Amino acid sequence: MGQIDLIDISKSYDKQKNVLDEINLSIEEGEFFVLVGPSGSGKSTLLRMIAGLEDITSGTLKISDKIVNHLPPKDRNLSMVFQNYALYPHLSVEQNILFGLGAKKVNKKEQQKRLAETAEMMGLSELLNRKPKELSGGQKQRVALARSVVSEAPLCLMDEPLSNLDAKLRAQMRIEIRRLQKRLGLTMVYVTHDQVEAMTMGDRIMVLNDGKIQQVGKPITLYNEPENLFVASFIGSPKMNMGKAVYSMNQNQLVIEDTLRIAQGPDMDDIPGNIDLTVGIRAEHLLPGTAENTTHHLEAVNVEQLGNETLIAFDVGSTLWMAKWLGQWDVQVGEMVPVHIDSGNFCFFDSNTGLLIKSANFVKEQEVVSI
Amino acid sequence: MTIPITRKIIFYLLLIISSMLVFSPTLMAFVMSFMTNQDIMTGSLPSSLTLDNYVKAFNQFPLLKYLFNSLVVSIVIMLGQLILSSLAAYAFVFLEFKGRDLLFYVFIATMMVPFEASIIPNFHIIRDLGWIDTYPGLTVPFFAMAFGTFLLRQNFKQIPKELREASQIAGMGDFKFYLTVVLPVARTSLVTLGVYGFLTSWNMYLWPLLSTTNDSVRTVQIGLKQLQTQEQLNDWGVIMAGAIIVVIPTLILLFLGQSKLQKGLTEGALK
Amino acid sequence: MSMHSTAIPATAGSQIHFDKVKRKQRIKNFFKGMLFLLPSIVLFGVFLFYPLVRTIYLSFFLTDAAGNTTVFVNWENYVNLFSSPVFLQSIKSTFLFVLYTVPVTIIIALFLAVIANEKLRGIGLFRTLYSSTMGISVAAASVFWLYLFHPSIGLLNMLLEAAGIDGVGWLTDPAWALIAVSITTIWMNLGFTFLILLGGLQSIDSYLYESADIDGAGYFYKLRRITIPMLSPSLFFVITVTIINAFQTFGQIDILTQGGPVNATNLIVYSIYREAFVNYQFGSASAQAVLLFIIILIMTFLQFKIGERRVHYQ
Amino acid sequence: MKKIFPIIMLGILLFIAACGSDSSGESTDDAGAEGETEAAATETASGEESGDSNEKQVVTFWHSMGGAGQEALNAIVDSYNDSQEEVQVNAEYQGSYDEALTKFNSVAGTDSAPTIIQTFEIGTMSMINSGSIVPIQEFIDADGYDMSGLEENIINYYSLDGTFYSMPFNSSTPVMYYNKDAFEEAGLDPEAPPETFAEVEEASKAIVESNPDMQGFALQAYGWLYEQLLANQGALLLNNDNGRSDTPSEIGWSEEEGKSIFNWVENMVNDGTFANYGTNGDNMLAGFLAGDVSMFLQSSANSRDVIDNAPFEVGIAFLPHPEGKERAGVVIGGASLWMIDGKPEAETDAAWDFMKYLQTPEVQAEWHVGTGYFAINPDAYEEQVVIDAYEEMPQLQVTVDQLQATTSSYATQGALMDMIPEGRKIMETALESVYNGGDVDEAYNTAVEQFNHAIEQANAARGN
Repeated sequence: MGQIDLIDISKSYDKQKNVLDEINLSIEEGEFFVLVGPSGSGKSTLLRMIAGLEDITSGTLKISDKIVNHLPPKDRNLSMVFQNYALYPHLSVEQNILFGLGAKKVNKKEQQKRLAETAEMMGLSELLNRKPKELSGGQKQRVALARSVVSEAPLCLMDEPLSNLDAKLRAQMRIEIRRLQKRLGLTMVYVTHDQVEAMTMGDRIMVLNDGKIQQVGKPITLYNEPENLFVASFIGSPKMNMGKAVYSMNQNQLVIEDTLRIAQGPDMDDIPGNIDLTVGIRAEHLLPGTAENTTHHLEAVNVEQLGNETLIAFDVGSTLWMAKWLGQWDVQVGEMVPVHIDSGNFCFFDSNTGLLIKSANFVKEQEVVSI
Repeated sequence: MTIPITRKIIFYLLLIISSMLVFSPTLMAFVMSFMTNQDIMTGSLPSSLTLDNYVKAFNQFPLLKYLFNSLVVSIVIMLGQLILSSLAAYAFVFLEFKGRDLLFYVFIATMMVPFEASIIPNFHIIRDLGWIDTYPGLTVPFFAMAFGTFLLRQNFKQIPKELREASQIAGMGDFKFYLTVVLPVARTSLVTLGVYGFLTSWNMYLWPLLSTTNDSVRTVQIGLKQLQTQEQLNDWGVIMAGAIIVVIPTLILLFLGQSKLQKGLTEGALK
Repeated sequence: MSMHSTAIPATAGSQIHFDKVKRKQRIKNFFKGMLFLLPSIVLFGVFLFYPLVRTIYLSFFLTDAAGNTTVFVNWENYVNLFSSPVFLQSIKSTFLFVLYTVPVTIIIALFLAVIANEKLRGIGLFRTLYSSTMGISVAAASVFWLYLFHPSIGLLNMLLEAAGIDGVGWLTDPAWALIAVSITTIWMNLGFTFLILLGGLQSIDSYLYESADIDGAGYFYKLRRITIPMLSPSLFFVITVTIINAFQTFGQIDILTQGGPVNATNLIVYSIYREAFVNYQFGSASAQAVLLFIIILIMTFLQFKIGERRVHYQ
Repeated sequence: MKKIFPIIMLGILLFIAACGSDSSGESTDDAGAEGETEAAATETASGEESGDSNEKQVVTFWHSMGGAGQEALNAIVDSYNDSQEEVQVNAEYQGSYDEALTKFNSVAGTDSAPTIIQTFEIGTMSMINSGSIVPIQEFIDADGYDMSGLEENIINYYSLDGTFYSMPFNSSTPVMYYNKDAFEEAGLDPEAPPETFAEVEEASKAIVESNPDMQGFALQAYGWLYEQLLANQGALLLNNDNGRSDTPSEIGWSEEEGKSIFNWVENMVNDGTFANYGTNGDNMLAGFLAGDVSMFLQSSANSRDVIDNAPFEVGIAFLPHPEGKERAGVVIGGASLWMIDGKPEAETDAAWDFMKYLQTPEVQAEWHVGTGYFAINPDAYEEQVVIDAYEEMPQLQVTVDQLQATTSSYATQGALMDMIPEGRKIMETALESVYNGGDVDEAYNTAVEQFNHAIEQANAARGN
């Protein structure tokens, strides 16, 4: 139970432009699947279509190999957690948790049993008689989760459940949700606009923009091998440094943003020279230059000390590039800083189509560390 | 924020003067209801205060019965309006179906039809239903209420859509959701509409007169009308006593429900 | 209410089938919506639309005293209305009445709301007093004012005379009667209008005023630049409601002036009442009712068209 | 909270269902009622059960008497109910005559219709046309009741083509009230009140001269008074003998007759001796009592009230008439009682018994003295209460004298047509416009035009 298949799913309102365009996707049983994208990308709509809260304009939706396009939400055997928690303000925590069981006419004894278990698991046992307005944000969040857990539905949908919490609490809840999902073996479809959340929580991530799938894959794949410019700039923080690049054939150089000149290395052999290119490099690959390997001097325009890391913004043509260096670096604004840029760390994109031409070599050299 | 003392004084002056102006007609009626006709006619200050006017008003008709009828009629209309308006508002907010918006505008348009303009056809309907001199005749025509539907619709719109969706996922039907979630959550606006509905029905005057022929279900406003004469000299003291009797229950209700009423009306008017 | 649909095996999912299900769903939704609206629709139908249709029908006929149609006269009732100085006068009076009552009611209520919005001790009492007129029925309020306007023993004329001014024929002088009725109406409407405007004021965020205070704005500057614009949704609402009410004024006319003197206060609704109840001209009364309905509809429409543009919704 | 709503819902539904099917169910739960409970309870179980000998026969009597009139009426009805065992009369107020008539027209023929309805004199033609009434003549004939004992001038109004349609009840005529004290002060003879229009004008001037705070004369803008002033000149209101020989097709007065009243008023307005109280009779009365005006015309029904409340000597005089015209007398005003068709015989018989009771000298004497309305039965004037009252207030006699001095003619018999209420309003508007300085010719001509148009409309509505 719990596998979801989306086949050519589209959504349009009033026969106008598609909000979602031919989505094909399979979500495995027991998987933590994250839908991520900027606001308006259609990710919530997709989730709500799975829930049965939105009509499917065309395409087929299967849950556990059954076509469910026509089924009302209650017959899809799923639970859902909403961004604003959707707690009933006039009901106590206990009544809120048992709301769905009451509606499904689960017998009282069973209700109490499940309530006790869930409340225990979520740490809500002390709060059962409170009203939602007497709860803190995190507590509300837990009640919403408890409501989902208590339903024992194998499929759980979450629509930006953490966006109303402060940063610290959010980090904590991420772990809790993740743990819960594993423990209960739930199939989770999780919507967020926060790529950090996506990266840290998802077994797999789908990046959605403008109603179209940008990329589906494991978080690390998306990070290392973004299939297009959108994914490249969307995933990762700070975002990938980008620049327009031009090949100067005769000089065997790559000119980025008219300022950075990089000697052609063996990595660039298979890059076609006759198209507009965009290159991208992760902040952690813009390395500090040592006496031996300094390739460029760049002007620092901003420095952020994070404690264990230092973020330095460099002026590169019309854009700013960020470098993330481990440790505390004493860099003054306006200083020309020596950096080391390895052309092997560049991702190459076709500026016109936005598609990846070649990902960074780095990935191939250093396999993801597995313990 | 602290208010400077001079400004405070100015505001108190303004408040007191305007409250005297606004309240003086009521106050005057109250005083007159204890005055003798002689004093009123000669325009003098009350030389003596008497309860005679009240005694007279109560003796002339079964005023207690009228008050009871008014209470029944107003409560029934109020409940009827609450139920019908909230059902309709629910449909306009939470249900999606073809022609919903058009229907809503039709509802709103009914606010424009003055009741007096269609009072005679309405009377004929009541007659044909055999509802003359009955509580249904006095109440049912007012159950459907565009203003109430409008007010509650504005209010229901504030209820997060997610509540509805959560209950859909939980498998709760519309009617049950309406009963167990929407009504309790929208309590304030229901109270508001209730007070408003009660006040307006209590104050109805032409319809109760027309749709009744005897005292069995008559309301207190008719009593007030009966105190005024057609061909003889008005007994102002008794009339004012009658008016005060009519007004007191609604004033009490208003005083008690004023803050809630204001809150609910604001929500209806603002959003 | 539940729909026991069995899940369809994956292989059988044809598009046509879904359309059918969807259509069924839509029909079901429609009926569900109708079910909720049914009580209202039925009652509106019986007590509002049917009478309205009947009114339109009657407006093309002459009737006997019992209201039965006798002669079909086509548009004659309407033609007669437009050539009747009495009816034209009553349209004029109605518009004048709206013009007198609506702005004044709102200005006074706004003033009361503004002063009652201060955080002062005992303000609750003042709010209650200001809203009190809402609890006073048309019949009672009219009786109060009938006495106040009394030419010989009325309080108003006694006060005027005490001040050495000649008394005014409040309800007998055509120049004054409409104003007198307007005063009564304004007083009656004050409570309701006040409550709504006060509520509107209270829902304005105080940080707006605080930031204006920092900018050094004066009391009246804040009133003009913050209060009024932020209040515009409430104002819009009360304007709409008072206009509609003004067009439908009946009770106070019936008790105070009965349309006189010289038809000065013969507002349309009262004119309809008189035509039907006194003259037994149900046809002509119906024609007036139809015209009134059209006028109110146009006014409201215009108001929404013009007004909505000026309203700042939050 | 969540439990309450379904219960309330259910309650409402049951309530509607219960009330809808059995409309008489409510009267049992009128816990708050006092005194009148049993009347109301028995009332709802109307006519149908008349066969039951233990039950009193219920007669429903619709009236439009508010205030003091209602008090007097209730007293009479109570005394009738106490006087015998068989009949229970329930007197029920129905709003103004207009409202009562509208209501009656709508319920005529249904169970809600009353047994007896009181209707004003100008509703006579509508009632005859309605077809829902039984002429009183039928009961007179069947019962052998002798009508000759009743006041002739009153009877005249309510019979048409020799058929007597309704039983007169509260009848009145207009008289001129004047302030004797003020007359004396102004050097006028309080025992010789002005008789003609010109004399009234002169007296008014004298009053104002002696007391600038007092106006001379007030004429309420009241169509009825205009009709009376016409009749007093011997003029008809409607053609075809005031509608008594054929359906009227236009007004019956001449321009000279009609305009004389307007001119008279205009003179006083110009003199500054006229007090304008508009259409409000109550205000005029109060003005008179407060000493703001010295003379006014009003129904004799007010005489009792006025005399009782006035802090000065009140004089009552005949209605004035223009110079060069004989005083023709007055038309009876007020209202009469109609028997409604389609009721069980026992019920109408009981109603007839009640009507006869109302005409007895004792009751009429009570009524006359209690209200100032006429006694329909002149024998009432011989009753001790009346004699005593006259002794105390000789002015009351004048109203009766005036009626009895009236010469019987079509003019004083009164006009019959169903558009008279509308006509009255037209004349009131015209009068008011003159009070407020409007041009007489214009006001008069507009009024006549509208009046004729109203007649035309009324005829057209009947398909003529």
